[in-house]
Amino acid sequence: MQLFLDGIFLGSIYALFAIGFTLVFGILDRLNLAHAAVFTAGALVGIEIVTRLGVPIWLLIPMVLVFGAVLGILIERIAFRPLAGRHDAHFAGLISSIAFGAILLSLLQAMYGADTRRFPADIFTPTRVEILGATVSLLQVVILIISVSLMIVLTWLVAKSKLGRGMRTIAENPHAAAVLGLNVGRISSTTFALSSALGAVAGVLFTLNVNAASLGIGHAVELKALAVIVVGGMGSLPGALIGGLILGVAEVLAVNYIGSSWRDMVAFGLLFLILILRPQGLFGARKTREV
Amino acid sequence: MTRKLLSAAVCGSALLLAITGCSTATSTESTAGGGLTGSGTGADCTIDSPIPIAASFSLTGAAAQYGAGQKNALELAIEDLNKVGGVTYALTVEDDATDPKQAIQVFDTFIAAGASIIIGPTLSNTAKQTDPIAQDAQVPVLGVSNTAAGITEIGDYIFRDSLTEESVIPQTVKAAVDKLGVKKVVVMYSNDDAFTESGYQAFAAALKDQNVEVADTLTFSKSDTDFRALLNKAKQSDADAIVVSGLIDAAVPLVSQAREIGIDTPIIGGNGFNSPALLAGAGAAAEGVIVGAAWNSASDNDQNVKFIADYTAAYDAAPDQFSAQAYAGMQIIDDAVRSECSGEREDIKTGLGNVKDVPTVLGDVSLNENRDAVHDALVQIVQDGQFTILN
Amino acid sequence: MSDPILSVEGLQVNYGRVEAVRNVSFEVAAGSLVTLVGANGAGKTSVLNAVSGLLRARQGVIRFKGQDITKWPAHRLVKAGLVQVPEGREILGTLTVAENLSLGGWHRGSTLHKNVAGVYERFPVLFERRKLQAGALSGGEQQMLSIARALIAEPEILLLDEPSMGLAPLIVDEVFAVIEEIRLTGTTVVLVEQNARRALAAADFGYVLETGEITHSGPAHELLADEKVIEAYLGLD
Amino acid sequence: MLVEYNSLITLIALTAILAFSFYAVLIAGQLSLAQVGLASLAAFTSSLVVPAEPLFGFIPPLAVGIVFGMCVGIIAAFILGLPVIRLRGVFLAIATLAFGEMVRIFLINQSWTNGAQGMSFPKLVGIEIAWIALVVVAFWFWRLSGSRLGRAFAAIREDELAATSMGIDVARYRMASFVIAGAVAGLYGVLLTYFSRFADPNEFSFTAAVDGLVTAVVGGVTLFVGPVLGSVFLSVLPEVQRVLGVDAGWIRPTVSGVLLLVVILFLPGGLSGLIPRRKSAKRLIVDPAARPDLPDLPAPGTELVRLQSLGKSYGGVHAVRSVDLTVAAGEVLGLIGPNGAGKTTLVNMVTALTPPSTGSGSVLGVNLTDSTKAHRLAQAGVARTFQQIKLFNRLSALENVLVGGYRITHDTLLRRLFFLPSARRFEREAVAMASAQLIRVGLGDKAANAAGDLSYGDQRRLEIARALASHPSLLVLDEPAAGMNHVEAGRLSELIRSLAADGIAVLVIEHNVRMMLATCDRIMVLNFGEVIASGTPGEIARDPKVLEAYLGSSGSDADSDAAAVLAAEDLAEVTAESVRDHNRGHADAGPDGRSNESGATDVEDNR
Repeated sequence: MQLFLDGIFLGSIYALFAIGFTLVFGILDRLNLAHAAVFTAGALVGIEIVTRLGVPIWLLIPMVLVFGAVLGILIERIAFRPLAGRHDAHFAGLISSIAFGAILLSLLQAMYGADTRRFPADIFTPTRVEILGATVSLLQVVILIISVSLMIVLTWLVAKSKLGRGMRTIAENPHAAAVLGLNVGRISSTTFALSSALGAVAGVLFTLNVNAASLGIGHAVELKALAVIVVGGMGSLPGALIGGLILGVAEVLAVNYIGSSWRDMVAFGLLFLILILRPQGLFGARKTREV
Repeated sequence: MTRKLLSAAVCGSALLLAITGCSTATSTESTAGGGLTGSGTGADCTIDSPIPIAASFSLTGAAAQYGAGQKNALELAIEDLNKVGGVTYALTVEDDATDPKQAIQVFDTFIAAGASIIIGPTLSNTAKQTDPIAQDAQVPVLGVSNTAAGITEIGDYIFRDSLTEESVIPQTVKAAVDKLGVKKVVVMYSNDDAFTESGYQAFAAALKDQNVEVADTLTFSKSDTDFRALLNKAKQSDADAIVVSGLIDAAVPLVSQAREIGIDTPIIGGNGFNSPALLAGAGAAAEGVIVGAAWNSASDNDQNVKFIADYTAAYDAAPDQFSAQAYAGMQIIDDAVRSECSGEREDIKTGLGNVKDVPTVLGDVSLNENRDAVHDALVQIVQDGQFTILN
Repeated sequence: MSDPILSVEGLQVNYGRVEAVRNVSFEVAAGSLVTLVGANGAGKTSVLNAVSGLLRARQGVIRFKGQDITKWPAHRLVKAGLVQVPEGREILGTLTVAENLSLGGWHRGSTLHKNVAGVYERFPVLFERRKLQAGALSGGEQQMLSIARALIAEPEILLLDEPSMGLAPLIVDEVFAVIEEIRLTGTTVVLVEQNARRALAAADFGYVLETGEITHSGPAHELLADEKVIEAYLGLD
Repeated sequence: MLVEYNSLITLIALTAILAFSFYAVLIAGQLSLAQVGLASLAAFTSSLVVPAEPLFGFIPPLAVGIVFGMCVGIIAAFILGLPVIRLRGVFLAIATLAFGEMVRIFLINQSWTNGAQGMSFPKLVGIEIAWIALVVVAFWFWRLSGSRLGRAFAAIREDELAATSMGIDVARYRMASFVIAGAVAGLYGVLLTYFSRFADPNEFSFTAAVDGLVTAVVGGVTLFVGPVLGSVFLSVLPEVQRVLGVDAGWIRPTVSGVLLLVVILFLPGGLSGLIPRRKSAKRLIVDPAARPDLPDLPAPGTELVRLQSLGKSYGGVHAVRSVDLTVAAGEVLGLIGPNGAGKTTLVNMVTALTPPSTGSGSVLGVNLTDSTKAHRLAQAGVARTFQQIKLFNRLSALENVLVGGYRITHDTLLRRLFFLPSARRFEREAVAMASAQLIRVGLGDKAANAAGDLSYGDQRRLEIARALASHPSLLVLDEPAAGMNHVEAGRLSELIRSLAADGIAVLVIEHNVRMMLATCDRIMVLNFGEVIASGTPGEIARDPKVLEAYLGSSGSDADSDAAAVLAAEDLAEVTAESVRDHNRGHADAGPDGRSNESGATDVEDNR
């Protein structure tokens, strides 16, 4: 049971990152590799806010959400929008978002230095709870709850809200969306803003959970999150959650039964197998894209 | 058109080859002019020209957090030493961006620019690529943070003041066994980092020597931050202690999470754990962590007290072992320069070979015949939020 | 002609280095039905897309109700009452009919329900199929959906791009009947068609495009009667 | 004093070689991130075989290492390629990325590599060897770019479906580009480690792969010097900043990031886009003597296509049901019918783009089955055009037609590498053949224009020229007159007749009924997937069922002969008006291919 719960909690972190990631990937069909930098920025800026202003955690989350949203809009404006209409937009967006992420990280280093930073020890009292004979921390439970509720809220948002309808319209046919009077630019921006807001909050929660934030944390999770969104299903929000949990449990099982040195092999092996064993069409109706 | 381009490219590269081929012959001979030798010895030594000191650290990229502290400490050291008088140093610090390829270029630049000695680079694996270049060009190198095996074996120009894990860890393990009666341990280390892996090997050897049973060996990645799964597995082994070879990035979350899930046994760490960040980051969870280290922040050595005060004043952060070793490195170089009273490469090399009991922030340091540092290692235990000496 | 609701002056549109439209000027009087006819590739759609803000005009001025709208984005124009029924219908196949229709009312939150109800009344077949995925409709139904969707946006001027494309002649009749109805409600219509004969028969005024330029214009019935125009530029006989 | 840049210059060459490894896959339209994984496999395994002393006393150890490393790269790329080659785009990138990480984790866990502590290697590579290797690699890619293989890669990159229908075995060539990239990656791995004297598996990480990709993209993949330019730019950048006195630290990566962003956003073709694009290197060769000797076409009247009760259904919907059809050499067979009647599905089956669900068929002696590949049929002598024009938009008109000649031209890469005279002769032949086709369709003066820049009608003609360049026995034209005015359509009609006179069998779909009546020997009318009429143009024009299909009116009233005749007279008129309307107006939608998104073609829908 402990194993299983450990896996679930580990996976919920992956899922948290992946949900924001897959929102842009799945809906706008763009792979935003600056997402890892946003994750890091959310963590570091969150620490800064708490250290400077001493705000409590429940106030921090909305502040970081706003910060992440602003970053998302910048990413869309700077790294993606200028590429609109280019035949290699997918591919160029990959590179331009890498560049954007690199710039963001070096600016973060300029502001906060390269040292690992942490939240002040008293921001979230570690409480341990016994569930079904296993020990878990309250924070982990909170993160799991946040992941699940974000997934539900977002799924609802995409499926039912006007914004979500706009997103799906753009995903299916951006040209038709423009004809219908949808402000394609604004909806794209909003999607990026949502995605990055989630990414930034994920960074804060992640940092709270492991008590360490350095410039490299986003990078470490990024590859796993890629695995998660492929395993869970490209662009599917519930898939991102389930994929995250599967991966988390698989890794924990790998640690216990295969050997911890091969743990990361599990993530990539799983990713590789899924890609090979299931024709890419199964992940969605999306056609192949030119890269 | 393409044909022309190609022939241009071929000619261009041929030209390039010719030029570099020629210049190799005339290269690398000496440092600028002859103004680097002076008169007198030791404290009386006077050298007119400033001695060019070059340092290559990882200021950006994955190892930036170590490089930044090294640079700060080195600049502080140069400032302090230049105040003494007689000998002045001109420091150039370059960034290798945690990329060995960059470091190679940085070393080339330093060698060509006439640096008397090169300090660095930050990472051992980078050093294995850069130090041979300096060795070939007969430029002395002082590593201040390279702890992996095989660094000084690269050649007779390669020195280091950083204690290897082999020289620290056996003392740590011995102290833990003697004082705490540890009999059975779980070993954890990150297996994708040269430093921590060699630390692990030292631990494994030392544990064997002390007849300590290793119940389990677990590995993680240096970028990992969530260790709960591993720790839960470790917990099942019911060991007396957990031995960890990891960097400080891993140390803080690992220690915090171990306590969180209810592991109350001592945690024994290597050099990587020796950082004020452990106390600041893990807080109460750090209690009972045992760290074998080359440097103790709590040491009452005058130089060390002053160093910590100055560093904290200058950079608004407490120094860590990396900073201390960088500072000490410059003190050792100063000793070598003054003993020969020369800033020439050969003389510095000779001087470094004779370093014996030089007082530094690390304590009295000597360099042995293998050009490795010899000084007392300390075994510390965290008590009441402080590193205190165990042995 | 009274003050035109829409006027285009000296329009030029490029695709990369290719000039798709050169120096095109035309006017549309309020309440009229104006058609742009021409062969495939003549640049009709490019003109329409430039007007509706989907394409950037390289040169020229476009005015709608007296305002210079040349640089307005599409969504602003839709809000202002200039709505396009795109070529190829562009319905959203994975969305339901009802969802497609509500997308048409993107900028008409308050009147959306009324408008949808009105559209269902006019197109009962859409009401029947409102819960179906739009992709499952027949070609004619899809075209009706596309037009209905545009009507929900409350257009003052409706731009129709090849509404008869790919439809059987009987269905084409229905489409033209709907266009006639729309026009009777006072909505101005700009109709782009390859089916010149049908379009000219329905229109008040016509412009003939060939390779990106307007070569003929005049009252529709005159153009229709001008066999030379038809023969030389439309390839019909 | 260049000596201080000795390593820099060497590393420029090595980085460029890595970038060439990415270039090798990018030119075939693939994105692989496995390259550094392949490089590290090659590098570490080479340490197991590289001898300390020259082998047999004269083979230098490095040569052993290079050959071995390249072989490892090739084998590993091939094994990796087997499962992943059918993935596309981002999926391929992610799968190969996973492979690269798996290699890294594997090597770290091996004791013979010393894991993370890394291995030492003797220093065997210096500036000379690095640059010689780069020159060889660059030379190879330069010679590749104009060869038949290079053109095949470009065709796959631009449009796989069109490439297949040209007889290019897409799967095989994608694998070829993968394997070439593997060889270059292996070379890079070996050269790098024997230059830097030390390596640990972490050096070959995801970050390194991204760096390599960025180098290739910054340099651009339109010209073979791209990787070199990218490498120079990115390697020199830190050095320039150092010389300019930019502070070490965060500013440098910021500046580099900004510059990278600027290049990506404002130089779509990468740095090599700054080099003035060669005006299509080749001119037309009009000398008939230069054309190759071609095999004779089948004798007129030979039956080339025979379909028996061929049908296709998609999930219960019958697109085509039970069609019998024959086409003979020298004959023009027309297919007409309302939109959605199944015409395109039928020709897709004839060209093996769509496997039939029922019935049997044989085309040029090849049986149509589930496993019949379109490129096999194309190699047998079937060429086609598409309803949605599928040109290689970024290639010139002449280059498009040269790709079309794939079937009948010789592979020239090896000959080009050694500048053999036969390479020039073969190229002259190919160009002469292509020139003749371009001139035949009336595009002789537009040979150097990029296909995407041509007008709609010209694009249609270019597609026909490209199809003709393969010297086909059977030519399939899907709506060739769409977007043409009646004068142009008339010329097209003459062209089709003259092709038939040459002995080519032509199967043509067209909505311009008037033109069809004038052009075809026989016409088949399809409606709802069924043949409702078949016969000579005269018979078709009088068939009441045809009338019904087009007018959609109930047939009962048209029973009387008088009505039928009347209606038939109207037929051409009405159909010419109404039916032609569903040509999508490609040029109207813009030559950038936007209409590809808005209106999927039958072909795409069917696959």
